Amino acid sequence: MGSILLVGYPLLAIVFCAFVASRRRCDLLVLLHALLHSGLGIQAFVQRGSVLEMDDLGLFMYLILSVLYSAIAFYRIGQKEKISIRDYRIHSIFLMIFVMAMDGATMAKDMGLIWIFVEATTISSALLISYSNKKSSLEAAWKYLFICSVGIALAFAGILLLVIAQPSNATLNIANIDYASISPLWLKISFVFILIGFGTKMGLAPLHFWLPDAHSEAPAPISALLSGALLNIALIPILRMDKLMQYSGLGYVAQNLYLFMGFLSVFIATVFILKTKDFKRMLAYSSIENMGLIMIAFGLGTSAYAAGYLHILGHSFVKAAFFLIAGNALSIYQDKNFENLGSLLRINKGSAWLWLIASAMIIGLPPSPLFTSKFMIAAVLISKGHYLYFSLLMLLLAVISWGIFNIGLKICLGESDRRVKLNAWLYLAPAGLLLIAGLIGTFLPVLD
Amino acid sequence: MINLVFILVFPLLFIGIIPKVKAIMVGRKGKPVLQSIRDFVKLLRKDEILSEHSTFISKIAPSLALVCTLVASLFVPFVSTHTLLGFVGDFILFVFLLSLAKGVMALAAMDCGSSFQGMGTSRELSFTAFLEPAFFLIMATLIFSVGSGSMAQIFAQQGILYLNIWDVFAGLFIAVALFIMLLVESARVPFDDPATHLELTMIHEVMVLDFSGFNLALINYTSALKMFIYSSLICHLILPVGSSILWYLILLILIYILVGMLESLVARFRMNRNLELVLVPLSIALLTLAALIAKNMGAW
Amino acid sequence: MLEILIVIFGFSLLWASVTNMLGTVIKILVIQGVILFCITLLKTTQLNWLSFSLIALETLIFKAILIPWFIDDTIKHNQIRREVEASVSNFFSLALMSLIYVFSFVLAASAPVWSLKVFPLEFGIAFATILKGIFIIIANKKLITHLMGYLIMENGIFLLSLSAGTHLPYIVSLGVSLDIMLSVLIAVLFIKRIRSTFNDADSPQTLREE
Amino acid sequence: MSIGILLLILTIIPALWKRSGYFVILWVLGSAFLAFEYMEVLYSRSLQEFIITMSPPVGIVNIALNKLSAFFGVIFSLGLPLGMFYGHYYLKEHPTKDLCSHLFWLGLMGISMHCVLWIRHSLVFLMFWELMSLSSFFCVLNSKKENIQAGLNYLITMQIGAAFLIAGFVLTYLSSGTFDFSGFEDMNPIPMYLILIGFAFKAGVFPFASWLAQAHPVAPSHVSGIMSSMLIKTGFYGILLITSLNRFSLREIAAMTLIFCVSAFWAVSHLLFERNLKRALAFSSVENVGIAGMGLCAGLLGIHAHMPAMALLGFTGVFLHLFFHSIFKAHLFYTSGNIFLATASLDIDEMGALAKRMPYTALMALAGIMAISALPMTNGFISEFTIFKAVFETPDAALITYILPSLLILICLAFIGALGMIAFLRIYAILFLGAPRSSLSKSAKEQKLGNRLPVFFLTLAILITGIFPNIALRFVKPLLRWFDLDMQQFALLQSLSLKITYVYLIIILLSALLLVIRRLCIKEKIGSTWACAYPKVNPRMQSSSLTYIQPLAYFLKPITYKKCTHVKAQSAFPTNIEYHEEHPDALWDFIVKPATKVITRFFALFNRIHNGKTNSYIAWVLAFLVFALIWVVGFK
Repeated sequence: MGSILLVGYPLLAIVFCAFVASRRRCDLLVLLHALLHSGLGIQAFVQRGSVLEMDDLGLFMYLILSVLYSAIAFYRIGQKEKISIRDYRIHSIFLMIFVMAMDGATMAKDMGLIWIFVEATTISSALLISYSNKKSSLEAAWKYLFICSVGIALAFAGILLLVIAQPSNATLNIANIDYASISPLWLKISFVFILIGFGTKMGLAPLHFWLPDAHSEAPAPISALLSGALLNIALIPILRMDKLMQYSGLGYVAQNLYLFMGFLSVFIATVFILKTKDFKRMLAYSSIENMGLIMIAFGLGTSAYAAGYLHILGHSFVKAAFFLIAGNALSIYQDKNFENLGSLLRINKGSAWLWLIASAMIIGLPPSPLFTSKFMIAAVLISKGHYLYFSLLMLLLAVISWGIFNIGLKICLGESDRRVKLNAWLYLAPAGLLLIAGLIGTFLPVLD
Repeated sequence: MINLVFILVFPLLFIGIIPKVKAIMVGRKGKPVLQSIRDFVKLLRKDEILSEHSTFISKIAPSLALVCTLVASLFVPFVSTHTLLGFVGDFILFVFLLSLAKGVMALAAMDCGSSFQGMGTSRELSFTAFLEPAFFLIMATLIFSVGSGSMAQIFAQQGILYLNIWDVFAGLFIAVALFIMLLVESARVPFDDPATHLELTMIHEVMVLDFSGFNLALINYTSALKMFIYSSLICHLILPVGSSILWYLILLILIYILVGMLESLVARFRMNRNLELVLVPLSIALLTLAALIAKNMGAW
Repeated sequence: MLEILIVIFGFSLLWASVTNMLGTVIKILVIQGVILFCITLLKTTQLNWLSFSLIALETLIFKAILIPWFIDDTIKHNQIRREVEASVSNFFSLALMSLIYVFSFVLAASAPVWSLKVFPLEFGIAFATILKGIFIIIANKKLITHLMGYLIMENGIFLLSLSAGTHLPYIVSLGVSLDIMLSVLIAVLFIKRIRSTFNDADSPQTLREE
Repeated sequence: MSIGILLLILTIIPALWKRSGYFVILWVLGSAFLAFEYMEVLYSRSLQEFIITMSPPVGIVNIALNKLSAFFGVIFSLGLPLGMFYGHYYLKEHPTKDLCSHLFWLGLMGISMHCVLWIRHSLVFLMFWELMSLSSFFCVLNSKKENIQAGLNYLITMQIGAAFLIAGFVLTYLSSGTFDFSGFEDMNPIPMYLILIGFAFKAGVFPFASWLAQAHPVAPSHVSGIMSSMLIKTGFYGILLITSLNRFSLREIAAMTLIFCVSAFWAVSHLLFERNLKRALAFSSVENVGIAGMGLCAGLLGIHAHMPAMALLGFTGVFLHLFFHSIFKAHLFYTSGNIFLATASLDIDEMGALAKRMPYTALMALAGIMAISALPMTNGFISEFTIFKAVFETPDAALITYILPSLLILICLAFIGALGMIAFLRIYAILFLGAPRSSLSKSAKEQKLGNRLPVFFLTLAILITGIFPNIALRFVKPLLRWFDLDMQQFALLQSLSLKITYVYLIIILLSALLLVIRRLCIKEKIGSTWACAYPKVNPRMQSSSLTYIQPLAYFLKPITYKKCTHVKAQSAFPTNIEYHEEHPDALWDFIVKPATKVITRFFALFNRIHNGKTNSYIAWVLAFLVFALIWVVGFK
């Protein structure tokens, strides 16, 4: 019943949105959708499986998505966009389709269904990115669409190979695949294809090239949703396949690949955080770095899964908040190259302090859950004896934190007498997210 | 208690011997031995002139320095080997009291804002940087060879047992080191010529250039007292245990005469050569300590 | 009959790696669409004739007719120069094509027990098409050739799903074709907008780490 | 204890409304409660414990106070309110733009310093440890653009230090099974070394101490005062925690002695040549940590060689030195703050004759300078006296292996003591005495009472604990019993300190007598400086900071790193001759800068892979696909 509601309402909302005149009503519709979304999520969390049929992993991602979506809905109310009502209407419609597609991906259990929904998210978000049809955002959208659809096509090839790998009654529902009779070779090949397919969607190292362009060109709420929720949604199929690989005894193959891609992503992120001049690209690279850390966590075997989930939770909240704050900064400065910015602390004290706190939390200083997850990753790394990897990782993270804080401080400090006032909503959404992340960081909820 | 009397009267008296010896060496008659005491009494009654830059420090520094040196000398065995104050490890307090006196004088010197005093203080302090560790090493050697205790016990009660050659070797070397320290501390010839008039070459004298009257008297008395302390330490080190006071006085005068002869025979060292020589007591002490440890280890 | 069709499909790939005219590439796409239509027809059995006939019809319409017409129309409209400026010479792409064939057939043959439904030939050709599609994208700078490489890859995947998919629930293959069509439509829309903002045919390269 | 913490947390409210007055009052109240709590734990009850259970990965977190943390707790709960009090007046004179955030971070730093002492669970301890570094980073930053470089260096050094700590704690967790500090009981060497290095980062030991010399000069004086007198102590608290729980082999003790000696020498060699007042004080913190470390090594040697006297004296020296150092270091930093407020510059060569214009500060600074150069009558001397006595206990033992390290300690301690004294006499002489060297020092005027009050309290503390050392000894006594060192040696030490008090009283009496005589029968006349009748003595002729130690520099040439720009005279009639000398931090120039250059250049190699062409991105996808396939299929 819940899923029908979840799909029904957006369709109705889209129809209304098409006719509604003012921008406020669009926001209202989006807000209603977000509240419904999170309401259902909480109810599903309270009585497991009653409202929405999804397993724990799906519910976990669903809850993150609903929190982010409501934050973004509030943020949009505060935003003053100088674009025509027609574009704004299209933008809201596609936003709702985008969220609906992501809900579908969390609910689907059959790999084929997940594939379709992830493909749907790519298409709907491509249009959202090219929203301010500047030259660069159009190009970013095209690259995003093209590379992701190539990746998704490879993923589909992987799913087909999965079917081939099962001699008897082949089924795509991970739960009821019989592990004994599956042929290891085909399973390995299909896993590689699926990992690469959804890896491009998730922005892991060698396949990440679209991510900095897409996230830095997209408007603030969209890039927050992209990096906060979409990257996790792309992780769902990989985790489902990972469970399959564990049971069929090929876990070590998957873990080696995860570790390789994880370390490569953290390395690439370090290279480009030091180089980039644009603070939104810096945020995109730090998403790549955190996705790399998550993959390292999953690559270290079952003991580090808790760290992986905690890292996903922490990263999506803090990163989404950071993107919204970057949006505020962009609306103040209208220029992304951080070298000729400065003295945000004087211009707008609120967003400056939000910026500094968010950058402190993103590099994993105590209030944020990333600290505990980094500690656990380090613990498992050392317990497995990879001392070299541990020291390498710590060095890379230190360099990244230098880069992030260097940019943050260059933007925030300095003297200027320009004063800019921003709408209250613009602070509420990121501050709320950071608060949730802080609470999670201190009280560390029990993760299954 | 006799020590106290000894401290108050004798330092200025013995200081008079040195110019007398220098004069005789050259064939002159020299000023009378009691002249320094007369100067001291004359200065006590004179008024003082203070520079307009001077602060409260130049008022209190000379008296504080004198008092510190006086109290430090209470630890040292002079005529009688029982000192007024004394506890195990009191030589640490002794050294630090002397460095307090020197420190306060260094500050007071810089107080009148002329460049001479700065030059003098910098040289004086660079000496102390090497004398303090030297003194601690000397004490370590003595404690190692003789056993720990208060300064009185170490220098007076134990002294050198002439029958054991190792004690003689250690004792004599330490005596030489102490003698060099005496020369440096009281600004005698090889390091600093008290009789020179060229401020650029002075070390101790130029620090006190700006003091006059009562303070100058105190300063002269302090430097005389310091020299007296060191010479008494040397005497007690050389004299075997339990020798009579007469021997002690003769040895004391002998040391002063030696200093006087040294002043007339040896020329001053160049300024940076000076600093290299200040390292000599440190190296002697280190050498003897190493030899004693090696002996203990049964190397020989 | 099935094998002959697949071999022709293989030849069309070889032909694609040799041509340097955009027009011929479109012709190849049409031929591949027709072959796929015939394969789906051949594979329909009584059990699932309804779903497969629907898919066959749909492949015919989209793959053989609609998309090539669309691309042809965009080429005419935006005066893109006719040739395929491949960054590598034809000989090299042909050599690479044969290498891809070798690689895919080794992979197909290396599967230990062949009790599965997939014939090595079908899997080999499908896998080669996928790699060939990606290679075409890499080799060329022009936007249109990127799209065509993508379509060839889609055909390869569709062939793979056909060969594996006899038991596949038809919903997925339907979904496949639908998705492909949708993405191509969006891509073509994009090309129109990109054409209007960027005036040259090459894919834009402004976003880079200077 | 909870009331105390509650009050401290409540201080955030006045902080956010910029009421620094109420902020300080609440801080004083909270610290009073805490001090009472710490005293109670120190003197009566052994452990004060309660448990917080957290979710599985963290497990049971027990919060407990042992005597060691209570000792440091007392120092914090006395020092922090004083620092806040001084900060309140300092910020009134020298306001920063956003006061509320500064006060918030200051409060957070204080709270996390207290919490670090209680937590007995390594993960939560690490959390508060990082929180402390973060809040002190923001305090040091003080939202000024020129502080970015120093702040960033500070943050990254703390990150690397935390990485060492993480490695160490994880290894102990693996070997002992629990996150609890009880796991630190005689743990195997590698984790112990890692944790010690991690703590050494914060304590400011040689190779990792260059952040200290950069962070302190830029931070506002009350922050640098709090940091150098108390924050560094948390690092040393960690080191003491580890040493109290495990036994060390002789080689380890010798290595620690060497490190502490080198660290003290490195610090003194910089301290001698330093022109910036606060940088000099930062270096002297490193030197004093080195001295405390030497005392620690003497104590450890005593335990290892079963010489109870040496062990007791060594550890008494350490605790006394830490306690006294936090007093006189805070005193000196607040004085430098006052000087900065008066003359708006920290370069000592621009000062001079401040004693005339700021008589009270000069008098109190004299006490501080005497304390830090360990001259008698002040508390600095007592701790150094105890450490010296500990070292002099060794000669009775025959074994050479014990004599060598103690000899090393003796020589280093003596040298460093002497050089330290010279350095601080130089600073005092050039700052306060002589003629004013620049217009800044001419226009200096005495600070208001608020600024001088904390300095006055600290001077009082210096003199009282200096002249009556028994007070401090009684404060340290329960801690020594906790370290189970024998107590009748302690009784000997107490009688000794009584004798020292008598000596001081005699000195005071005699000098008072002498001064009274002088006052009565001597008339003073003020004339111009004699200086051998040279008429026009202008202030520039006075010896500057570098000429003051030029003869000594002749000796220290091999170990000092000097950068000088020298424009020689080109022609017979030279137009401009210029000589500029500076003594940067050798450690930073030769190790850290080249390392960062190599890292950035290595990363720059990979810049071109993101070249904007779509087909190159797809090429990466294909390459990775082929690579993964070969890798997966390759390995059977």
